Amino acid sequence: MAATVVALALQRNLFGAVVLFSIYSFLMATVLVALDAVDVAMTEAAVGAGVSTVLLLGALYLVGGMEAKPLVRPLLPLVLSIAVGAVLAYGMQGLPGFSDPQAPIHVHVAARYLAEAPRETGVPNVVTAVLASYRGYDTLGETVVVFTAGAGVIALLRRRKRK
Amino acid sequence: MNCARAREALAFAATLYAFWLILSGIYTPFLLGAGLAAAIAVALLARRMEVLDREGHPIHLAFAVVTYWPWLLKEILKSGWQVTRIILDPRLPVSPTFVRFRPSQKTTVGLATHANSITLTPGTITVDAEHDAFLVHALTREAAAGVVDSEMDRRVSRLDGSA
Amino acid sequence: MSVVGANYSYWITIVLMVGGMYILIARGNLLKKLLGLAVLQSSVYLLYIAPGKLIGGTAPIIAEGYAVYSNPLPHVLILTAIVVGVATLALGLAIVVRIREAYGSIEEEEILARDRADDDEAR
Amino acid sequence: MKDDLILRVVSKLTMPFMLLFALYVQFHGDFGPGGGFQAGVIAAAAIVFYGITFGLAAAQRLVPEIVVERLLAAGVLLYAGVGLAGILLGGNYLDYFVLGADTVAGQHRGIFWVEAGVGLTVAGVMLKLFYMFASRGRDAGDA
Amino acid sequence: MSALLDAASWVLIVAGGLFSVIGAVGMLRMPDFYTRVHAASVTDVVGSFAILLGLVLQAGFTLTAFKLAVVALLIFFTSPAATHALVKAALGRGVAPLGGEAPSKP
Amino acid sequence: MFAAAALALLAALVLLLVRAVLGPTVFDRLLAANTIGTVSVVLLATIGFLTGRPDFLDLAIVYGLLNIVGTIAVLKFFRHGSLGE
Amino acid sequence: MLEHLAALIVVVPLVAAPLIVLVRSRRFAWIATTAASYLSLLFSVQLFWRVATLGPVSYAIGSWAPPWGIEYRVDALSSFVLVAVSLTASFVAPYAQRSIAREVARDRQYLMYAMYCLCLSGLLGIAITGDAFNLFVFLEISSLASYVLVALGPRRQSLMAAYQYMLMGTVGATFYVIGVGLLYLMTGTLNLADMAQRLPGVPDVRPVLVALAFITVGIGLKLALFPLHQWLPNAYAYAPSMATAFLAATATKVSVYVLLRFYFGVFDPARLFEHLPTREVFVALSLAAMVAASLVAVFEQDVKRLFAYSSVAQIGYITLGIGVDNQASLTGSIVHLLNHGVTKGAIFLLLGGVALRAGAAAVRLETLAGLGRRMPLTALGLALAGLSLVGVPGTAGFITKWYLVVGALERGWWWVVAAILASSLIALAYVWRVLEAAYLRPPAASAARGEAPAPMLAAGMAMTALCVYFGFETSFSAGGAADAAALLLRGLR
Amino acid sequence: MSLAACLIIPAAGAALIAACGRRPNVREAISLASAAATFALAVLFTPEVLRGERPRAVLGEMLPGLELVLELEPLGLLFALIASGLWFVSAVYSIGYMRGNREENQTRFYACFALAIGSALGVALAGNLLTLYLFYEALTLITWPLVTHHGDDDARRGGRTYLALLLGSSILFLLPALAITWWQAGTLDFRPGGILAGRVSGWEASGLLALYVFGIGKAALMPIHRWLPAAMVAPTPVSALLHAVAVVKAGVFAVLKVVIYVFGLEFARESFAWLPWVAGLTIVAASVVALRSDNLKRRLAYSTVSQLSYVVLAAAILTPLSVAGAALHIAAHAVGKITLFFAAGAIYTAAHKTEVSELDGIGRRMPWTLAAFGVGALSMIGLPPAAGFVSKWFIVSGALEAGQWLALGVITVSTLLNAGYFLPILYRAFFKASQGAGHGEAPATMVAALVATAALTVLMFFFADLPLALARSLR
Ligand code: NA
Ligand code: NA
Repeated sequence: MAATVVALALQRNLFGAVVLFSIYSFLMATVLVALDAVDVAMTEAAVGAGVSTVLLLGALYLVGGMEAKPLVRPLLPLVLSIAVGAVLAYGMQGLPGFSDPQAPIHVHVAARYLAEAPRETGVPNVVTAVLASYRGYDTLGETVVVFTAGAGVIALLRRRKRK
Repeated sequence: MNCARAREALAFAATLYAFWLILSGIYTPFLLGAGLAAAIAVALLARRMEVLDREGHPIHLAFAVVTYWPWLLKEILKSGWQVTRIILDPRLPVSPTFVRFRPSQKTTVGLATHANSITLTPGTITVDAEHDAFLVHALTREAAAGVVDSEMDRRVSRLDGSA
Repeated sequence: MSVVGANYSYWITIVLMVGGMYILIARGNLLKKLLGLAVLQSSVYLLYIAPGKLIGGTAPIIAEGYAVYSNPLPHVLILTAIVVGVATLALGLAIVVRIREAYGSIEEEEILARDRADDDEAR
Repeated sequence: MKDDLILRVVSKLTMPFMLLFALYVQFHGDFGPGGGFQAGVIAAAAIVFYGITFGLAAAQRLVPEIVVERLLAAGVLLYAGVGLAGILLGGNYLDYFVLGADTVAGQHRGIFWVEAGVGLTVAGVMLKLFYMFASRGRDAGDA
Repeated sequence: MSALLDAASWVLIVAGGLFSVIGAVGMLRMPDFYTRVHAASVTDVVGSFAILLGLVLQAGFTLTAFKLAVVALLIFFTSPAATHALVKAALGRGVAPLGGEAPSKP
Repeated sequence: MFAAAALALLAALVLLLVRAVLGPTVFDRLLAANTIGTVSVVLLATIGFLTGRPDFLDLAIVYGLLNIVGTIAVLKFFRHGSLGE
Repeated sequence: MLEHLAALIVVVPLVAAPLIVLVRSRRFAWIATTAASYLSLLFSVQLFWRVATLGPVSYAIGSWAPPWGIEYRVDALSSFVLVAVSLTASFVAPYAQRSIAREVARDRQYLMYAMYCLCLSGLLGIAITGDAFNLFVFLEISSLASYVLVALGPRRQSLMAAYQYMLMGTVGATFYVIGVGLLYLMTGTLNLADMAQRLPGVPDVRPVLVALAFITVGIGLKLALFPLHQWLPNAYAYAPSMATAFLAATATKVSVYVLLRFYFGVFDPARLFEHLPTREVFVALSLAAMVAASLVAVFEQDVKRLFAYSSVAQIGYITLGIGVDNQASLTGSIVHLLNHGVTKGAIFLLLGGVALRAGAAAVRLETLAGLGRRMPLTALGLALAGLSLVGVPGTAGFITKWYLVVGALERGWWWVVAAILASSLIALAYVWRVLEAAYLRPPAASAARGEAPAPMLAAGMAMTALCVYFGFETSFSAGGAADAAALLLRGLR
Repeated sequence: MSLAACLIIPAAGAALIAACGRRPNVREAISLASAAATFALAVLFTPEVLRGERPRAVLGEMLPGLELVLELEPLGLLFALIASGLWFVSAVYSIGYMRGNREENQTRFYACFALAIGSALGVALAGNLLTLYLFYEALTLITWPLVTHHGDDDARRGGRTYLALLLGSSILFLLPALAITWWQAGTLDFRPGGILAGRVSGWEASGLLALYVFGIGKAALMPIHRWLPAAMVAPTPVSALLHAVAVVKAGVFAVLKVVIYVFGLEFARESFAWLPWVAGLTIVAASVVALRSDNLKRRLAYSTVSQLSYVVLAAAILTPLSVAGAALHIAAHAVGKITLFFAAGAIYTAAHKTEVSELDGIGRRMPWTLAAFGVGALSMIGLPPAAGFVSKWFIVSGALEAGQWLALGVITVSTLLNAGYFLPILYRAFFKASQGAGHGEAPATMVAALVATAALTVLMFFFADLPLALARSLR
């Protein structure tokens, strides 16, 4: 996955970049499955390999295919990015160990979801239960985000009617 | 709506419903009903987009394929083994070739089946499929020779009634 | 495989974030920047989801025969994050398309140069 | 690509099943992976597939733009409406407990309808995005 | 489940895995795009069919088996279409094949 | 046995990824992408078996469907330079 | 119904947007937008009053008790921000009709209203939610809508401005999510109050520190904290008039609110300000913004950009109050959320009228020549609001400055006082260039006479009146801000 | 509430003037009427204040614990009487000047003038520092359109300096002074005996006073005096307003208020040793500049700079006598300087002369004007029978009482310098052969106004009781 990203960075043919991006999404989805996040994987596959690819292609058609030569001074961005990464790395040192069942995220809110959701909502897929009910408001917001993007794109790309 | 088309739509809806039942695995009244509604809705939509012709819905072939597919599987395995040997051969003995020939099928479904079958068998790919000519790319000259006036051509023709 | 994969998930998160940011900052092509942005956004996925995995656990769909489930909450959150990501991408692409129509280019340098020229003219 | 026989056949064959699969995902979100969002994307993908093989105009005849635009608004309204129904029936916003005879039935009903709202909006938006990008000519420059 | 079926599914799954890897190796080894497509079919078709068939045998006469069949059918229909479209497009865009040009229409 | 198959598929995935990164033509990448899609589908089916959860098969179907749509979209784009028409 | 106000205040504009898209009529769009804005104002004033008399309001969405469900939490601070946002909205909405009709293509106008409603809803949602992730969702709603609002501007630079805004904004939001993720991993909860309760018990403080850094930078990008402000001048300068007015008055302010909420409501403020260099960093960045951005404004020819740079400087005042961190300075910060909101709102609303009359997409200093004669009321409004930027007594800006100076004095930071005053002088310089152009330059022969259309002028002048009103009558503004500041210092935790 | 009427009448007058812009006669009638009404109101309050009462009106609470409040005390009343009285006179004068010179934007002029008077009255009546600051700034802003009245490049430059120095100094120094006072004393009210006593050390008080006296730029202490000559681009009635009626008076008035009511005389005496030096330096330096200026208005302007510092100096001497003298000097300088400016304006209107060197023999053509000029000059120098003599007398007495030899020296030197730059003008006007020809006196309203102020200057010499009574009841 990381390799894909590096290739993506180096790829100057935008079309190639789109393909790599699609591959990246597939890989990400597969990793997500390995982490038991099936709903997320399904979404990432649908979005990354499906929607994004089609969108990128549509845009690519409208903007043309090749990237100009990269900036002359790529060092500063690299240093900046790595610095941010280093900060994150520092913070991650203190996170609970992998798959530690006593980690806070496993013992607090989520534990109750797993224990009670099927009884309280009658939905065995706890992700759905949390998504649509416990945190249904987030999902409303998410729907609105999609709506906003849709309406926004209409506003930006609608052709003016011929008079 | 003419009678034949109605029957066809009904049959198609039934196919779709069977598909639903296979996927679902949960047979509560609500979901059974929902599945029925979904199947009918999709069938109606399909009619609307004129998918429901013999081209898009080759249900009449259902029984014929039962004999064809096992044969095709065997062919796939056979040529798969050949390509495998080429890949593993240190000398990589490939002799890529294009070949153009005239298929014997009359219907589009027959042509598509033939073309897809060629592509499915490793070592050959249908590059262009038209009524009067197939263009096939083969990994080796032997494979190229194998697709012209082949057993496959005869079998597919029998399948779609062209022969 | 999940053990191997997930123990390094933090590092993957970091690499994705750094890579995404780098593409975002260093590249002048507006479309490429959006790809960088998308990669940056997706770095968050593993940050949330990997720690939710329990070895020996399974997807959080309650069923007979399973006792240990991975944490569903990060899944819910990241679902939202993915959706936000694609919404941003769509909008960004629409803007890029319009930029290309207005400027005839999607290279940042060229566009800014054109804007500067406009400003000078107005002065 | 209308001229490509293979694609045409495969597309016609696949599309109805894709749509049905989308509905399956929509209705089975409670039990397995999937739900409104994924279903919406898959449904849109089916139409997109159709549009790609048979041309944008064909897709727009099948699902007209105006319908799509209404669809994406209707989904949000459905979702938000379920929330308001909660208030009207004496609960809080997005309270599903009050929607049914007992709390579990209410939850079920609530989840079903909000997922439907999500599905509608997502399918509408995704399709609309495809239409917008695909229909805009290169260098249209009409803004 | 009979031992025979079990053994058959074993063979299929392992063989499928091997075919998949070999196809991928072919993807790396083959000299040009068109020949690589053939290698990819080994992974795409032979490898995946074998594995899915093996899985079906493992599943027995269950819903899971049917779903696996659906997956297999999906690949069966879509994979050749995709491959075909790929090669056609490559040829259309003038990616030169080894071993000479495509013969023009008769 | 499933694990062995899964590992083999992973190995194939890595090799295909190399091809995707190397290119050299866009079509090579696309071919790799498409094959990666198929391998992922099978991998998902296998993982589903590995963990005993057939829910994964739905996921595999989604992969399969979107794989073809994505690939055809790309090709359509490449043939005609646009997604419409 | 009263107990549902907390939910309805966000839901009403949220529902207005899809309705507008469904109906597809410009007229309906405007009516729905105005109605939604006024309803939000009504609800927010009700909420403010309720909180002031009865104490904080907690609302469990879906009747799922926090932390399992999403909680809406209204306290002195959030209700103040709600009023500030919806107040601006209720001025911008009536203004929008003529302004949008002029600047946006006919068949897109209804979408512009929809975007505005979404943006409003998002901002209100941010201010009211008690859940870290829900906050992100509403942050994105408002952000996406505002990118579109900017991109729909009348010039081609609008597109590039929107693009850059989007890039920076999304990076900011992503950083925020990373920060929240780390906090979530350490506490297992997303509810802000619950998070605050659990944070002191975390075994390792490193992830929390990094979360702090990421949230600060992320939200800093959104609120245009110097030097993360690069997106702002272009976004404000090239957006349609009503969007500029609305965004300038609300968007960055709500982001400041988020910062306050996290600093005082989640992290341990004692630790944050005593053990970490928070104060120093904030004071330094704020002072830099106040001086540097103001200086840029002095030399700017494009009036909208001039005032956009002024916004960066004025945001410096707000963050300065956070850095000084005492009752007076925080009161100054919070009251400036409102005061700067009405001031900049008034300015950009009036400038919209000028642009409309000038028939030009850009308002340059030359465009203002002779404004005192051509559009005397507009010129007067610009003058008054400009003086509020300088902080002349009798205007809202003075109130802010007063609290900030007193706050700095209490810390004994004389140099901060000096910097505040120096920055006011620079503000005087750029405001004065505007006044000079308006009053002392003869109008161009071709320049049209006459005020902007009545609804637009009325909105602009009403907001100007607010600038003056809040300069004299401060029991709501400074009083509310002081309550909120006291709440912060007592600990939102 | 009637105190607020002192502010409302000018504001309402301004509004009416703006509304009647099309009809000049009505407009100017309103102007005169509001001036008369305001003056009458101020007069009505006089007995009350002399009785020791302090009328008070709270306008609202601007900041928690900080009200907008009006309170009338003797010093303020004195200022209010001067401002409203001279408003009337200058309104009369303006009619002639504005019409005579065919000025543009007359409506704006009259309206802003009224508002400026309103602001000045606000300063006069301010019950605490915040209110004073508010009206002080309002005065700056509302006079800016007057200063830049001509709208040309010169006006723009002058206006720039005007605004920069006045607003700048008030923001940079006065505002922090207020904030510090609030922070240390917890109040900004004017209280007899001061509010800072015992709350700040001598050093701090010294610094704070510096912030105040330099922050109150209208007091034109060097080096914050440059706005005053810069504002000479304005029409003469505006110069009168600045120099005599409202603006500089508001400055020195504010300094007096701060010294008396914020620091308190007792406390101030212990702390301020440097103020007399600065004031003295300003007096002498400004006089020297005036001496070297050929432009008449510029000479008068620098004279103002120097005269204002008399007041500051008097305040700095810090004896009851000198403070009374300071208050008196505000009044005396007001009537004297307005006479001088009126005369200068009359000369400009009638003869279009602006330079001292052009005035040879003009006294014979414009006898009334130059006679009045002479009275004003006497008052500036401090000679009887002009009001300036009385105020100087009190200041000198105070200085003697306090043993302020420095102050005595400064006053002596400056008196000589004053004589040095005023007497030659009179000499030229009356004893040199005339150059130009073909003009007589300026329009009648102008002459009437300047004769009236000259008379007032003389009257105040003979009847100094009222101002004195007010000055004495200060405490
Ligand atoms: Na093949
Ligand atoms: Na689901």
